[in-house]
Amino acid sequence: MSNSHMLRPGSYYFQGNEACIEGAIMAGSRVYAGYPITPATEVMEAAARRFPQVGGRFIQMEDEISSACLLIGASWGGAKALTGTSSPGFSLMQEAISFGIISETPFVIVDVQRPGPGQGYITSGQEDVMQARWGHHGEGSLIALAPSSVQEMFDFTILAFNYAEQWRTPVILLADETVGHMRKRLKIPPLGEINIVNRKKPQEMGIRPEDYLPFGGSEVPLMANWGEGYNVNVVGLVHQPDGHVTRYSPELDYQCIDRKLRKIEDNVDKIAKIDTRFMADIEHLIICYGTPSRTALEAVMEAREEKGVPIGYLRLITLWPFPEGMLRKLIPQVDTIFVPEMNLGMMMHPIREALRDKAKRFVSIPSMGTLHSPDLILSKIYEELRK
Amino acid sequence: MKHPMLKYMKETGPCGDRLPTILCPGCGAGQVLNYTLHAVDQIIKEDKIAKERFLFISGIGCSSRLTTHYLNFDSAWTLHGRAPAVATGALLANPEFKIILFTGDGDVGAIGGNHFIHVCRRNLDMTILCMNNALYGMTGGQVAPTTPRGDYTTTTPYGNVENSFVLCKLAEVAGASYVARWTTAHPQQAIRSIKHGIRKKGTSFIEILSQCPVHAKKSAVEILRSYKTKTVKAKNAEKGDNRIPIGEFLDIEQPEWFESFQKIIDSFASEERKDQNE
Amino acid sequence: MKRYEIRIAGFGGQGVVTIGRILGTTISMYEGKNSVNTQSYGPESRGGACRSEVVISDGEIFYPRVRMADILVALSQVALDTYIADLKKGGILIVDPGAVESVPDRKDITIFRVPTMEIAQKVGGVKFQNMIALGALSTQMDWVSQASFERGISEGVPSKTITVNLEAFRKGREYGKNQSEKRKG
Amino acid sequence: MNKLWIDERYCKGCLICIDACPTKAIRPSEKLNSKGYRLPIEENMALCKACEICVLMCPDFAIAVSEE
Repeated sequence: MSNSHMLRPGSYYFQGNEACIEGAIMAGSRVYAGYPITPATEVMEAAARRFPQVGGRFIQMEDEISSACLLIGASWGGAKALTGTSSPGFSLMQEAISFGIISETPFVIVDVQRPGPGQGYITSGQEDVMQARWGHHGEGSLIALAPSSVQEMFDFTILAFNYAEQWRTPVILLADETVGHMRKRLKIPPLGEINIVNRKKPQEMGIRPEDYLPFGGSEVPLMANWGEGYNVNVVGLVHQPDGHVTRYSPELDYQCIDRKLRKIEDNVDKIAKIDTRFMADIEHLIICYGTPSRTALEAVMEAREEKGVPIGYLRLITLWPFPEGMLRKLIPQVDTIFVPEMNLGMMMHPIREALRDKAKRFVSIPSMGTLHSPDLILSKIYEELRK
Repeated sequence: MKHPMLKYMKETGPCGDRLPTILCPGCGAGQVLNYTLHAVDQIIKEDKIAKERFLFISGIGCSSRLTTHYLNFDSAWTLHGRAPAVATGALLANPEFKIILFTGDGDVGAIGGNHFIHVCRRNLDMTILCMNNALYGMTGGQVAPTTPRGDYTTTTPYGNVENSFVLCKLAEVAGASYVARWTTAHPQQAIRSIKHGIRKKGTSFIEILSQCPVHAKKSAVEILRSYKTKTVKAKNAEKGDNRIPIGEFLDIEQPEWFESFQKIIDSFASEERKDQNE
Repeated sequence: MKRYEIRIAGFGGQGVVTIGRILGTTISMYEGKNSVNTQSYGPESRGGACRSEVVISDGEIFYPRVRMADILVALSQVALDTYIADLKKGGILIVDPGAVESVPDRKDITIFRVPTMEIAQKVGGVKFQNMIALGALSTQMDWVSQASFERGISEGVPSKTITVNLEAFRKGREYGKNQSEKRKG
Repeated sequence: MNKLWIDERYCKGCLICIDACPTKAIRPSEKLNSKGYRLPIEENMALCKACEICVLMCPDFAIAVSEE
């Protein structure tokens, strides 16, 4: 898999959007499909330049609908595939995500978020955090990760592919314009030091085609690629574990969809990642994710150093599945929980639901269309603490 | 003893019997499946192509139901109109696939129209079989982009005021390599065209006028007979002939997407071999 | 160095984003310090407001954008008017007098007037304006070697244009040096 | 004489096979099956030339002919 066009280990000064594609290549992705949209265009341009160099295929599709649907065919065709887009394009991909959930198809969508609704603007936003989880029609869950640095655009793209393969699910990388366009030193480790997960296949388990269950048999079913003699019928209708679309019954529907939800939600402790700092003896806490975490950390450090505010820092790396149990374990009884988001308080909903008895006050700190400045967060903290 | 094409179908599976098909009595889609399997059977024998290389993909609609769980091939029954996009993905992952798309006139002419013309434009190597019944069958007989002007359907209760698409012409101008039209009453010709389409490098579009006895309120036999009288071989059609032209309309050689893209990949691979030798 | 902040602003097409990228590369790759480069621009490829920022530190950089700039390079009147208030007391302002008619009256900053467009035209055309600006800017960052800058430029421009970009950079640097020395003298 | 085979599980009584048969070797049954379909039955299999047009045109994979 290694070839001379893969990046050699070392340091590079890269944009987040470019780092994402290098991560995809390292993870073994060799199919990219997309449609140009600001501020995600550099993801696509990097793929156009880099994928053929490493033996991969790149295609500019006619829209985001087909870009995302293409991933379904590419994935069952045996490839690790991804597309990159920004919020308006992400809306168009919900149909494919929904199909990806029911057909348990691994693929990765990078959403370099911009503000909305409508065309919104081309700056930075986090207004798709709910859409990522709830935008698709129907039940079922998926995984969404929120990077906040150029290094994480690389690392989390690899993690996204690993999760997609391990849990047989679409994975969304919820980036934003700031981290997408940010340039910073990126460290590329040797390929041998990168953990790469591939799908588990029935061949490896000695399962014959006639006994193979593409949608059952274990919590995360084994996945045979097309072309391997397993005669897989991929379907989007409620189905039996073998892909057989039988007469509908509510019991069948429940069994079919419930497992697809549970394989993600019941394993939240294995999937979710959280970063914490300054958690000892705190009276207040900032809960953040994505690029605003950078501002939040700066603000927390300044508030502690300059005014001695006992405030802690908790960053959600995985937004979905939402790690309610982990949060409840990590977070002590506090006075105020601050949540800075580049939206009007979207993740505040699951946060408040999970921690309703853990804090007296929940304070949303919105910043629309642009990254919070430390002064915005600090002024909000000081204002609340004066109350 | 049983039907010779049942060897390519899953009569039963771990979760029970899969046949008969869901299709209504006399549905043309079943016939198209039969013709397609005959074509595939002949190609497997004549060209010594492994069965594993065939891949059937469909969208939504009656015709797309052919790909639910009946086929003992790799298949995908996907989203309405999106089969061309899913097939493009499969090809990008593995260009060795022999892809056959089952679509209908609504699937490929309306909701998936954009994907369809762009597959043709890219000349991607797949065979698109479009079963045209000139309406939406599965949802109960609504107007389709192929419904003739003036026709009455459940959503044109006062008559259709729109022009209709000629899908073969659309495929031609969009850039397909092989375009043909037959009806379900032309099994031998259809099989010949499907075989040619599968062998053709590039996009093949084969429209097959296919009966919906339920919504046409006529028997399958009646419609099949009318297909013989209402159509004319394109080359025999004279000016002013109102019959539907059938036959092969286009058969050209032109660069196909994958071959062209592979040259780019190969240029980097050879650069790398050079690097290693130095 | 705890935190050093540079903001370059102008309009699209002036090479503002390129200056930021080259500056960031130079600092991070050849000077062993950390730097984060961010940018913002309008939807138009040419003519819209455009901004590029570089934050430099020996330590980890969290907030990636400029809070109060140490240096502001303003290549348009709008850019100057928008960002002059966020220039630190004791900060440095570099403006092109050909693009900026009125410079705010601030006694607490040092102002350098560099005719970037005029010099660029003598080198190879107005499109090298950004390298003149980078050259002038480089003289205010005496803790970065000229060699590092020139490596950053050689890495950051199309290979066919390295020579002329370097020439433009050196012309800008020369002009900047002369101005600084005049001021000292 | 050639033998006709009809899979009663699959046949939906569309009668396309009967109309397609060039020698009129088969005809519809008088009796309806449990689903209300008239299935094809032998009329005179001596006329059957095993051309298999019925096999080819069957939408439901329900008919087969064996040559004796």
